[in-house]
Amino acid sequence: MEADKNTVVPGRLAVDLCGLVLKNPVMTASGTFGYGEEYAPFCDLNRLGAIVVKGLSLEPRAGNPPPRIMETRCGMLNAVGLQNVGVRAFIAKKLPFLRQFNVAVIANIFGETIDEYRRVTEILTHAAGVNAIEVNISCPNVKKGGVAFGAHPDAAASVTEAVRGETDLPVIVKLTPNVTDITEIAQAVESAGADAVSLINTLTGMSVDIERRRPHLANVTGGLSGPAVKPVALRMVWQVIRSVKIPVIGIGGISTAADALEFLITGASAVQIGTANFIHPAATMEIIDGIEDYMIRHRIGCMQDLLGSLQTDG
Amino acid sequence: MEADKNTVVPGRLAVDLCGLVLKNPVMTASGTFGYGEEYAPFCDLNRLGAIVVKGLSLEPRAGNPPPRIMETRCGMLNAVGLQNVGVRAFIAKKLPFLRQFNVAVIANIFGETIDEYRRVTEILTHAAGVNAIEVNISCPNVKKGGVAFGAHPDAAASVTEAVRGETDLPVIVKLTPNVTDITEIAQAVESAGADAVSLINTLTGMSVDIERRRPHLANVTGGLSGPAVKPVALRMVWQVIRSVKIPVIGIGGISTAADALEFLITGASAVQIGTANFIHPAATMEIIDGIEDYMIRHRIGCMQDLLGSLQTDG
Amino acid sequence: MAEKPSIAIGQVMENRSVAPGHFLLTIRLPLSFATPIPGQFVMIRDPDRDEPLLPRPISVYGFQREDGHAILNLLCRVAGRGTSLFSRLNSGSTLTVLGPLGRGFTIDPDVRQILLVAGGVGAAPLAFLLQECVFSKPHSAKRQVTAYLGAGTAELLTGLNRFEGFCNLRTATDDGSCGYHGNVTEMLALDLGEYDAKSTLILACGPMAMIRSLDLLLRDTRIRCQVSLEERMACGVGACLGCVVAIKEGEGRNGYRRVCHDGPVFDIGEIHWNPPVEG
Amino acid sequence: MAEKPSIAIGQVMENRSVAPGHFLLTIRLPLSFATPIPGQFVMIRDPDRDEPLLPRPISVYGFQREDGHAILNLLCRVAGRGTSLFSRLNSGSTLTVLGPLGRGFTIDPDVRQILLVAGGVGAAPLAFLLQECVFSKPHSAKRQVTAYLGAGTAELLTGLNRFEGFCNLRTATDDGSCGYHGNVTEMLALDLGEYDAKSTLILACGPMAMIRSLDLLLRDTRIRCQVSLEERMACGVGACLGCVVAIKEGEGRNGYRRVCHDGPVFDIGEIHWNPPVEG
Ligand SMILES: Cc1cc2nc3c(=O)[nH]c(=O)nc-3n(C[C@H](O)[C@H](O)[C@H](O)COP(=O)(O)OP(=O)(O)OC[C@H]3O[C@@H](n4cnc5c(N)ncnc54)[C@H](O)[C@@H]3O)c2cc1C
Ligand SMILES: Cc1cc2nc3c(=O)[nH]c(=O)nc-3n(C[C@H](O)[C@H](O)[C@H](O)COP(=O)(O)OP(=O)(O)OC[C@H]3O[C@@H](n4cnc5c(N)ncnc54)[C@H](O)[C@@H]3O)c2cc1C
Ligand SMILES: Cc1cc2nc3c(=O)[nH]c(=O)nc-3n(C[C@H](O)[C@H](O)[C@H](O)COP(=O)(O)O)c2cc1C
Ligand SMILES: Cc1cc2nc3c(=O)[nH]c(=O)nc-3n(C[C@H](O)[C@H](O)[C@H](O)COP(=O)(O)O)c2cc1C
Ligand code: FES
Ligand code: FES
Repeated sequence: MEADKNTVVPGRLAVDLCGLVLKNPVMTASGTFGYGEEYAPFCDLNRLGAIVVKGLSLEPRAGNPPPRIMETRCGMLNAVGLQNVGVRAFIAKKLPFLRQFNVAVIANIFGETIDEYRRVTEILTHAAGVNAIEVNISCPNVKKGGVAFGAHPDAAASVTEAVRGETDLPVIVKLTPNVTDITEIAQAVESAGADAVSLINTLTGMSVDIERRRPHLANVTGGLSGPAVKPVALRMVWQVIRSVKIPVIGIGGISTAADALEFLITGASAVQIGTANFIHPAATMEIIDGIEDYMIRHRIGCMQDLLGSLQTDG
Repeated sequence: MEADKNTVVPGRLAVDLCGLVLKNPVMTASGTFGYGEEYAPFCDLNRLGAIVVKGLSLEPRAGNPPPRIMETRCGMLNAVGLQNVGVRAFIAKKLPFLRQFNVAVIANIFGETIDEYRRVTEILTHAAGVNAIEVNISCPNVKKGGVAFGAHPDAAASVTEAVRGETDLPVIVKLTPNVTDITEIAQAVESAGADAVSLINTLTGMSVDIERRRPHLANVTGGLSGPAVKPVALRMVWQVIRSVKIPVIGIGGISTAADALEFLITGASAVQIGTANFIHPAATMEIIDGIEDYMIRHRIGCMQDLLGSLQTDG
Repeated sequence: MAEKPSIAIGQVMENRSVAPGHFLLTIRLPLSFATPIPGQFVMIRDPDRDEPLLPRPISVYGFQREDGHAILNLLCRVAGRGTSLFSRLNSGSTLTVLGPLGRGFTIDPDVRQILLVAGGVGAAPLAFLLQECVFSKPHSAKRQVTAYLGAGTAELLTGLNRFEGFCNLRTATDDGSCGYHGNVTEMLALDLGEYDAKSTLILACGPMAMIRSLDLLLRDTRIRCQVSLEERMACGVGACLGCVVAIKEGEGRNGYRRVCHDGPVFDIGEIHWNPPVEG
Repeated sequence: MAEKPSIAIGQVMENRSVAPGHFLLTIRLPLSFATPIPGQFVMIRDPDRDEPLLPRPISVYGFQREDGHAILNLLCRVAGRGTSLFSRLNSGSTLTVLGPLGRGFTIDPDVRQILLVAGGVGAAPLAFLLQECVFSKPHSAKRQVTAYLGAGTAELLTGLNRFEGFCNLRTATDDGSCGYHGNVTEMLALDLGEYDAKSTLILACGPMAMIRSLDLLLRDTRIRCQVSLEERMACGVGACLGCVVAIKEGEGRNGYRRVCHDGPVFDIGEIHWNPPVEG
């Protein structure tokens, strides 16, 4: 084991996430950290709690035509369209790089049919070096006419069951915020065997170029992420924490240690950093340091004493 | 009629909103412009398309305990809790002030029961000087355990029918964005007789004071508004425009003429300015001027040629 | 009577650090900017930035007209992100200034003795009040003014120079580094018996804990007391209903009043402490 | 070989307006900042602001090491809100600089004649290439360099001084105010026959319309051509997949490649124009 910064106070930042012991609760969010290698020049990957890789499908996907991204006030829209190398190329070409580091690797997966989710899970389970599966259920369910699996409790539960049946790895289900009642979906996937839930994925948004009178994105709509969405994400995390027993991973607009602490104090067991990596490539490093500084300043000896320590009246 | 700036090119900015002819498509959003008088020192109220007043209930309401507001990145949370003077005090004490101006007055209303909506509507319909009713269905439906009327198509339709049955004034139904499918709600209120829909109300959010480890708002959660939410609002406006035939009023994060133009080009018949009034009390004046400048620069002679002129591929 | 407020474009003439975490902004405004009443405040915002998004309320600390301009002084404490960004404004930069806003202090004609009670940067509106009393209104010279200023340390007794020589002055510091060793209300308590309840008026501004203990101290006296309250604000003009405090409305009824519009100055007896206004 | 990129804190030494809507930033960086290859870019951001939130990609226009620092020059055009805010940065202000990033131009050993073709601010990476050719690599003196620079008006022919005297120079303006009256590709077309296809390399940067017409012009020749492309970026390092262009992958297959990581320099023949990359 390397004598890295985290081991100065051994385990102060350590968290146990459904059996997966992480050095600290700070992970990278899927789609915002590539396959790790892109950020290796700027971050010490060994210091991360976990790396969640870009969403993987059974076959490689080309994704949407450009323009794919647009900045909005304190946020960004993306319509990458789940471009990825496919699960087999990931295992052959990307995983060996990640295995060099002492960091948990979480494979984010998606499919257009339940069977696709099942097969991607099967392949990943047999590949050494994947520590958990994160199931993205925000993508269109082709059978249900393109509505996201994550928008309906039954569909979300079916995907979860299928993945659960295929692997012994921890299964994290990633929820979409574009729903009336996220607790309903969280409870459905908990019952279906999810070990944890992570939220939020992006909020659907849109932006128009008034000079050309066209949408900024070729896809018209895209997913909103970044600091703008943090209040919505935190509210949903708070709601879900109070409605399920499995751990909740907080995602959405986290760009500073203070942001991460809001989620942890609210009761998230870990956090994922997404758009902030683009804004500042060493964001994760500063967030890890900042959480530790806060705990020292507030004399909090371990994560258990921090997590969920929010006080509300009544 | 005064020879104000708008009449230089007569009617260039005029819009017809379900029979209500407005000087221009720029209104103030409910709860962000008081009863008009608060902003009279900073704005020429005669220049506004319409003023939508703070939400009115049958009886006065005290609202939530403070703290009620918190700034977030490019946005704000509020949990005012619908404090208001009540519909009768509005008519007696606030409406006479507004009647002095040559501006359409839209009364925003809410209730905890359908009957309350009906009675507020009845009282307003008999008071001279109200030009339309905007029905806020984002407030908790006490009968359904506090879930918003606006979260379910049937409940939304029932409220709309009740209000519709009570008045000849144009009825605008204001939709909440905290739903899986806003087009479903929009279609339900259209069928129930709404003359127009306005959207979005605030997105539910939360924020935590990490030093005190308490929510920033006494109410824990609040409504997110301001520039941060604009992409979500525009996306929903776009969806609703394509699914109903009645006019759509765009609301959410509009703070410049360019923002307003995004909604108008997408097809909103008018826009409402909310949080931007707090940021800059003369925001509405600059937005009206900016829309006119844009139309002149792009040689667009009337609103009809601008509204809905968005081009998308296929 | 308060004059009509406006939105003005101000230019920072000077931004000077006056103590750790405290800075004094001098802003040049158009001459048309209305004359503030002591206790009134302005909402300031950097128009080129998204952060802070909402303007921040700051009490008027000084105001003069000079060379065809109005000159506004603001004494500020770095409390969070917004004030921290303001503390870094360079001279020459632009600020929008909305104001003057709110209801200031009111001094009844029968008042002979004014006690100014301030905690920390709460000295700002009281310094402005003193300036107005001393310089603008010759008649008020008949009134005795005594200031009780408290702060954490001697260094943090900002604005002292605006009191020294213009009134009787008592200082208190938590660490005893200047004047009374303890908080300002305790110091006032020692003197309170010396003042004639009927002709004395206390004007106070400071942290909620100070206001609370002042309320307890005065409960059994008949001394009039006006306090300037603080609450988070969005609009500053009474439109958003964001900045309310619980106020006793008589006949056992309570209600929320807007700090920005119905205040920030309230009679201390109006405040409804239970449930506490914050925390 | 490209050196390893880093995130550096830069200080603006000078920010000079060079033409209407065009400015030249001179940024002081730590000596450890890697030496960029011509055609590479940096991502810059004001760390004190939320706007622009994402860093913006700008090509390296000049780079030297001096007095224990690295000095970076960027030539920028105000295109929108982000570049507009950058244009107002004062000297002394801080910028984060991520880079050098991407794949720059590659000059094969058999190249004898280099033609630089630029539209507007596209001159920036080519000026840096010329600087490197002329000053850093004595051997390359054997190569002829001719620059074809186009812009709207004479005034907008920014960076001209970095070409004059260092290579053959042809200019074109849309309004005819300087050099050829018309666009730069038309001007190049007139000369193209004079160059030996086998030993000539065209390096181009400019608006998509220019690249497109260059592609049409070169289609029937065998002249090699590398172009620097632009696309909206978020990360700049290949992670977000936001900045893709459609590329022919051979055997009739096409795919998206990242401008930031696989480019920004591509062989012109690789670009898949149908469906068009933008608009
Ligand atoms: C009428 C009035 C007059 C004021 N006069 C002065 C003055 O002369 N000098 C001065 O330094 N400060 C004054 N304040 C306080 C000042 O407005 C706040 O410190 C400031 O708004 C904090 O903004 P921020 O972005 O730095 O902090 P934030 O990050 O927003 O908050 C930091 C802390 O300040 C508190 N806070 C935030 N907004 C307010 C607010 N409006 N009032 C009270 N506390 C708040 C928060 O609860 C938090 O604890 C006044 C406030 C009011 C209401
Ligand atoms: C590799 C690379 C090198 C570049 N080098 C330079 C340079 O040396 N000098 C220079 O002035 N500009 C350069 N650009 C373009 C510059 O990045 C954009 O003009 C800038 O990002 C626009 O930001 P904004 O906030 O001002 O405009 P926005 O408001 O974001 O957009 C304004 C306009 O610029 C376009 N735009 C936005 N981002 C980009 C982008 N990344 N690339 C192309 N167009 C964009 C938009 O589509 C829109 O039409 C380069 C771009 C790339 C990709
Ligand atoms: C460019 C981009 C690509 C993304 N790709 C994926 C993905 O492949 N799978 C997934 O589950 N989430 C994806 N996301 C969502 C993020 O993982 C994250 O949930 C979201 O961005 C909110 O977090 P943030 O505000 O910190 O970015 C992507 C987000 C962005 C911005
Ligand atoms: C302080 C505040 C009070 C509000 N009160 C009401 C209200 O009484 N009735 C209502 O329908 N909407 C109310 N809203 C919602 C706004 O009218 C508007 O829909 C929302 O703020 C989004 O627009 P914006 O981003 O421009 O502010 C309120 C919003 C704010 C910020
Ligand atoms: S700040 Fe808006 S009502 Fe006081
Ligand atoms: S900008 Fe992120 S992949 Fe190119």
